[in-house]
Amino acid sequence: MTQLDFSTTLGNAWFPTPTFTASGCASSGRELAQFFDLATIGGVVTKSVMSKARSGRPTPRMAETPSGMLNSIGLQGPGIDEFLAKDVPYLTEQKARIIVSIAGETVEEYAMLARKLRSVSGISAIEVNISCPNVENRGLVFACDPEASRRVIDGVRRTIGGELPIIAKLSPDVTDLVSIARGVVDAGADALALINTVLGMVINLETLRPHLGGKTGGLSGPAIRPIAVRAVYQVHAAMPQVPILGMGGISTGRDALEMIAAGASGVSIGTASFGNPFAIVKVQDELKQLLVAKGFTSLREAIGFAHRPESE
Amino acid sequence: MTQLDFSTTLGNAWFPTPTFTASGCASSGRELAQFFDLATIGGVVTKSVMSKARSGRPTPRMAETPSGMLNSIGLQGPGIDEFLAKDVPYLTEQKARIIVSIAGETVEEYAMLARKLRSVSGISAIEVNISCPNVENRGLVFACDPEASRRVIDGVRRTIGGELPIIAKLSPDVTDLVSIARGVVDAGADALALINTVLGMVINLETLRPHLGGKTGGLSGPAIRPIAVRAVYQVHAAMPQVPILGMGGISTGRDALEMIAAGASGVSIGTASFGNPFAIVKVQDELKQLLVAKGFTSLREAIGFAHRPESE
Amino acid sequence: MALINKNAANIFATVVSNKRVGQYHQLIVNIGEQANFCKPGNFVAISVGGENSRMVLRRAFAISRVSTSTTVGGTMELIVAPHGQGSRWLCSAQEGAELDVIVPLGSGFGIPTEPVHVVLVGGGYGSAPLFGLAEVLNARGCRVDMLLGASTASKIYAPMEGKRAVNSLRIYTEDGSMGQAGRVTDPISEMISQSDIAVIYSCGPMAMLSAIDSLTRGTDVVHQCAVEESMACGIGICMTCVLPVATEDGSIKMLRSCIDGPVMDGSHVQWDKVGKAL
Amino acid sequence: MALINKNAANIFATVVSNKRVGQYHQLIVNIGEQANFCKPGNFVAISVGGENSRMVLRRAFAISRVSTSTTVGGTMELIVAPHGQGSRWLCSAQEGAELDVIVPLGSGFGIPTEPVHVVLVGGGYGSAPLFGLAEVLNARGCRVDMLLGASTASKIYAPMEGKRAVNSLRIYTEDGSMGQAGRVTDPISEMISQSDIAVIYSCGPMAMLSAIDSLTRGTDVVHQCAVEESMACGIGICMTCVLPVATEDGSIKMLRSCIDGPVMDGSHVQWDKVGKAL
Ligand SMILES: Cc1cc2nc3c(=O)[nH]c(=O)nc-3n(C[C@H](O)[C@H](O)[C@H](O)COP(=O)(O)OP(=O)(O)OC[C@H]3O[C@@H](n4cnc5c(N)ncnc54)[C@H](O)[C@@H]3O)c2cc1C
Ligand SMILES: Cc1cc2nc3c(=O)[nH]c(=O)nc-3n(C[C@H](O)[C@H](O)[C@H](O)COP(=O)(O)OP(=O)(O)OC[C@H]3O[C@@H](n4cnc5c(N)ncnc54)[C@H](O)[C@@H]3O)c2cc1C
Ligand SMILES: Cc1cc2nc3c(=O)[nH]c(=O)nc-3n(C[C@H](O)[C@H](O)[C@H](O)COP(=O)(O)O)c2cc1C
Ligand SMILES: Cc1cc2nc3c(=O)[nH]c(=O)nc-3n(C[C@H](O)[C@H](O)[C@H](O)COP(=O)(O)O)c2cc1C
Ligand code: FES
Ligand code: FES
Repeated sequence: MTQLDFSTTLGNAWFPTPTFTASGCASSGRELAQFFDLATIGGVVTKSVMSKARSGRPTPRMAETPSGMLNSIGLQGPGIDEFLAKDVPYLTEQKARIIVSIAGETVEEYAMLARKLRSVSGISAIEVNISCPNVENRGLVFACDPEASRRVIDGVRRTIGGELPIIAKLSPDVTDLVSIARGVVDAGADALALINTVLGMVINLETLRPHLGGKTGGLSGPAIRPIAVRAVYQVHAAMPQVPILGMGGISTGRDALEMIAAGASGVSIGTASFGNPFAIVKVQDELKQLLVAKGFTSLREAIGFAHRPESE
Repeated sequence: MTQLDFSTTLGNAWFPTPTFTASGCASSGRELAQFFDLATIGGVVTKSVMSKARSGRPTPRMAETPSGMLNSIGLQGPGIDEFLAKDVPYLTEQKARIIVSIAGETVEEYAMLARKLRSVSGISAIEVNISCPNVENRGLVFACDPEASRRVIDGVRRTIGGELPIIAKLSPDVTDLVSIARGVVDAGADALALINTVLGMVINLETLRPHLGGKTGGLSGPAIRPIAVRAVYQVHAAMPQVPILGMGGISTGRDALEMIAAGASGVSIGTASFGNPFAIVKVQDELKQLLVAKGFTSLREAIGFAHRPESE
Repeated sequence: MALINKNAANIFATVVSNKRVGQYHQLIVNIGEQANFCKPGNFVAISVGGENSRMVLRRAFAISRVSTSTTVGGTMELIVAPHGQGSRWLCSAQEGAELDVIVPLGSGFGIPTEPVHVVLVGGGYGSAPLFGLAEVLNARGCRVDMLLGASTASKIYAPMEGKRAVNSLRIYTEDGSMGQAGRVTDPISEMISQSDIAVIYSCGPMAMLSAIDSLTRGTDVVHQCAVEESMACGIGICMTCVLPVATEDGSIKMLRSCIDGPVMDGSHVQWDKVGKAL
Repeated sequence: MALINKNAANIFATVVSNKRVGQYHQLIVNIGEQANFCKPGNFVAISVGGENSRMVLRRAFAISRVSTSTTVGGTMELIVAPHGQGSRWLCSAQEGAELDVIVPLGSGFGIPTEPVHVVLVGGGYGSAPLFGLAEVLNARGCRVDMLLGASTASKIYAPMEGKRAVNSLRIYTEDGSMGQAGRVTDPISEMISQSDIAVIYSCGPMAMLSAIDSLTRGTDVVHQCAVEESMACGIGICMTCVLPVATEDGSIKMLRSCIDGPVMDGSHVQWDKVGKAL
């Protein structure tokens, strides 16, 4: 096997491999440690943490759909303080690289979370999940509103200072993804995470009512991969200099390569881990082999390859 | 089997059954006539016709995806004059109920198409496919722009007069589907068709370039069903009085019932016909049986059932 | 070293046999060494639909019994009800077929250290894990009474050999087609008041578990129940399978039934809050 | 009465046998009465992946030969290359398996009314439909020369019994592992100039068909080729499988290769415009 430089960067954060967990799909990391060494993957993206403990949405919280699933977890979690006291030390001890995902209901909550994270050591980057309802604006999801998205990232950027890279995680459920991406980059995001789940619904055939406790849920898994690849391609075309953490239905090395060729600098694996706890390791191994087989000497050369003219 | 009233209405058009072909997925109808009698289904929605003949997008025009497919046909077709001369007479002769789908690149093109259809007999309704690039506005898709959507429907309504029902077909690729739906209803749409395909992309692993000739394509099939059900549910919740032709990934009677419970008055079957030419007949039969098994005496009772409080 | 999912391994396991029993299928699956780690109450998570499957999630099944002394290596028994696409696919698995299994998962039933009097209550295929449990309890010298219920006879799973480890077995069907007509919960109150029952072990539909909880409330009887919630991952990473449970500090938390369960203390589960927002 | 897809039926057809031949699989499938309607050049569309498949589209395969006099009823032969998931699934189909097939579809090769001299050119599995065609032409008294090519020996499909109907057979492989080293198109120019060839029938990769077109251009030789474009439906309703073809009025139209093909007049296909916007 020829030498392959498999490393990647998101903002100023360096990672030895480009394969990450997806937020909300690896819990605190402990649960996966029985299956593989957390230090061997690119990094763990933690589930989105909020300021206070949350119990989330009522059950049922999931419905399987063709080649995908809906979830309506509703950001159940321990709150930032317990998270910092328990989860970060555990991951640090495992020598895992950590990307902390934060979520809030107000611009101020995001800034407050950033403030708490500012001085914590061992964190590689912050992923800002802006697919949350904005309580200050009729529950309209931040990520669906260019101005609100911008303000969240601006608040986090000001609070956190210049060190820690900020990855803004966007929703595909918008008319003009590129303009939202531009807005958050202008506001200080160093990288983008694309895509969060797509809003969906399943009707229960017994009750003939929405199946999920939360009625609607987020669609994930292979079903949405073409949407995710398109989103990454569109945004990379518009802003080739901005690194993208690509996700949505990745479960093989081929899927990861598609995403990287479309413009992603790294990939997160979510739903695939539910079906196969080793999914991330598998994607990582397969991707490495594929890159070598295609004659790449570094991951970097493959990023955005699909945008080059065919003649090359 | 108890007596079931399986009929439905879209605006003032009446149909004996609620199962239709989806535009662009049944060509002129002739191709399916070998498999079933076109008069036995609710109706044939013709492929979107434009003012002039069009040769469409370069090949490859399709890519299979998990539980779905992408297409980039680019509205290949004969143009309205040949369509009226050949396809409408054929379908009329078959005693099929006809919903003509029209598409244009300018507001004026839609109005012109409506003018040509106004006096044609044997047409039950017009479906206005507004998921087309608006050449007068930077190629921005009409359906993604509330104002442009409204103007198209307004133009068609004024031209066609009050008789023929107008069904506005919307794209799910928008931030606020309900506001677009409201706009076209205010402008004179009698019914809505939900959903058109979702924008997606597949990268070819050999060339590492976009697989489709048109680069991006429209995602259809079971993969998008949860998105379609959500769209129908949202719009029906906001405007329960407006009939909806629901579509997106329907391939069984159960899928159709989901859509109807979410708020659809009828369903179109697209991609499923590619895998099974009898798909519409199958959906129709299964839906009928399911409705009877659940104790409904009319389709009408089931429309929007999912919105009723659980206690009922 | 991992504490959660300890001993769980992802293996390819061969189907040794697949027999239809009433409305269920009894599958014997060779899980080799992993059989040594399985305890009554544990479950497995199985990929369904084969290579080109559109079903992306595993399906959970209780381990009915394990055997470590078979000629083919360690085996486990599953009792599978053909419910939807995934379980039907599993019911059609032929001898020799390979299954992608994660085994074992979840908590096990707590076993009393003293030879006390226990009652095992099973609803439908919920009886499956109770026979393996009965053997362990029986070996501890416990008096084991078993109550099985279902809507109809073909949904009662009660194998001959399983009965050896129980002191008594009563069957209830709602349509009266087997045993007594009625519900499996009917006799419980009387049993509690008339004897010295220390523990009730239960497995079956949530409504049954909740009913048993009402009957044991205010008594000294411990209720250990194996719950069944929709699970996307089975290993604790998705948060879909949660139940409202009272924790030590008195607060109610949404606990994951895949790793904090499926066996839970019935009196801690907040049955009236299941399916509601906290 | 339908004119398009005439005679096509959707049937469940049993796999009679599945043999590996080089890198291909030869499948014999019982299609009963439908065998009577199959003509050389027609194809079939098969559902792949089974009941829970995430593959929503059928796969197209040329009918290699049909036999209406077998003991099991009418059968058809398919030569399948394991390419991606769908064709691999088909290659793994066991004897007795049921396939969901639409048969027959598409246009057939035009058969000359006179006993003329013809050349049949096949690339890879493209040789499959040529043997059935050779039998028909041979019966008409035609002189049938066959040229088969592939990258390597294991991709040459040339069954013994198929050779009976041809007057000559030459094989070309790019790596020289069978027959002559070179391309199947190499000898064509010379053959055209040195003899009275009336028709070339071809089936194989698009690049091969296009090359033959160049060689026949300006000659009197008719070129009937079976094209291969990605097909979503196979029955004319999706417009994915189009090719730019010159029509009678001189205009170029995007014609569907599933119903206006797969057999087309090579000189009408606008090879330089394939994959481009018109
Ligand atoms: C801990 C545990 C132990 C179980 N033990 C057994 C057993 O021993 N025997 C047995 O027959 N069944 C058992 N079940 C139920 C079994 O998991 C479901 O019947 C099965 O998942 C249904 O899948 P399906 O594809 O057939 O149905 P579908 O309804 O098509 O499934 C769709 C989705 O919903 C989930 N789902 C549907 N029903 C259930 C359910 N009742 N419980 C959990 N998830 C569900 C599926 O996992 C799947 O993700 C157990 C479930 C759990 C959680
Ligand atoms: C008229 C016709 C006749 C054919 N005859 C034969 C034959 O006799 N033997 C044989 O081995 N193959 C034949 N093919 C090619 C065969 O259809 C493809 O190899 C097969 O569809 C690949 O499917 P897959 O799932 O294995 O590959 P994938 O690449 O996973 O398929 C993905 C999608 O692309 C389509 N696709 C991929 N490759 C092709 C291709 N070469 N042609 C058309 N569609 C493709 C598939 O149908 C599917 O929808 C024929 C194709 C056509 C159109
Ligand atoms: C059960 C579940 C929980 C999730 N929770 C979060 C979350 O807390 N924060 C977040 O940003 N994204 C969350 N996501 C979205 C994923 O991180 C990811 O963007 C999406 O699922 C697409 O990737 P996939 O198809 O690989 O799962 C969640 C997804 C799932 C399925
Ligand atoms: C090949 C193809 C062509 C289509 N052409 C049109 C079209 O011409 N006009 C239109 O309004 N929708 C068109 N559609 C969209 C369908 O009518 C339908 O809205 C969509 O495919 C979702 O339904 P389905 O999942 O059942 O296919 C097309 C879809 C496909 C797959
Ligand atoms: S099933 Fe995923 S956390 Fe329990
Ligand atoms: S494959 Fe659908 S039109 Fe030819």
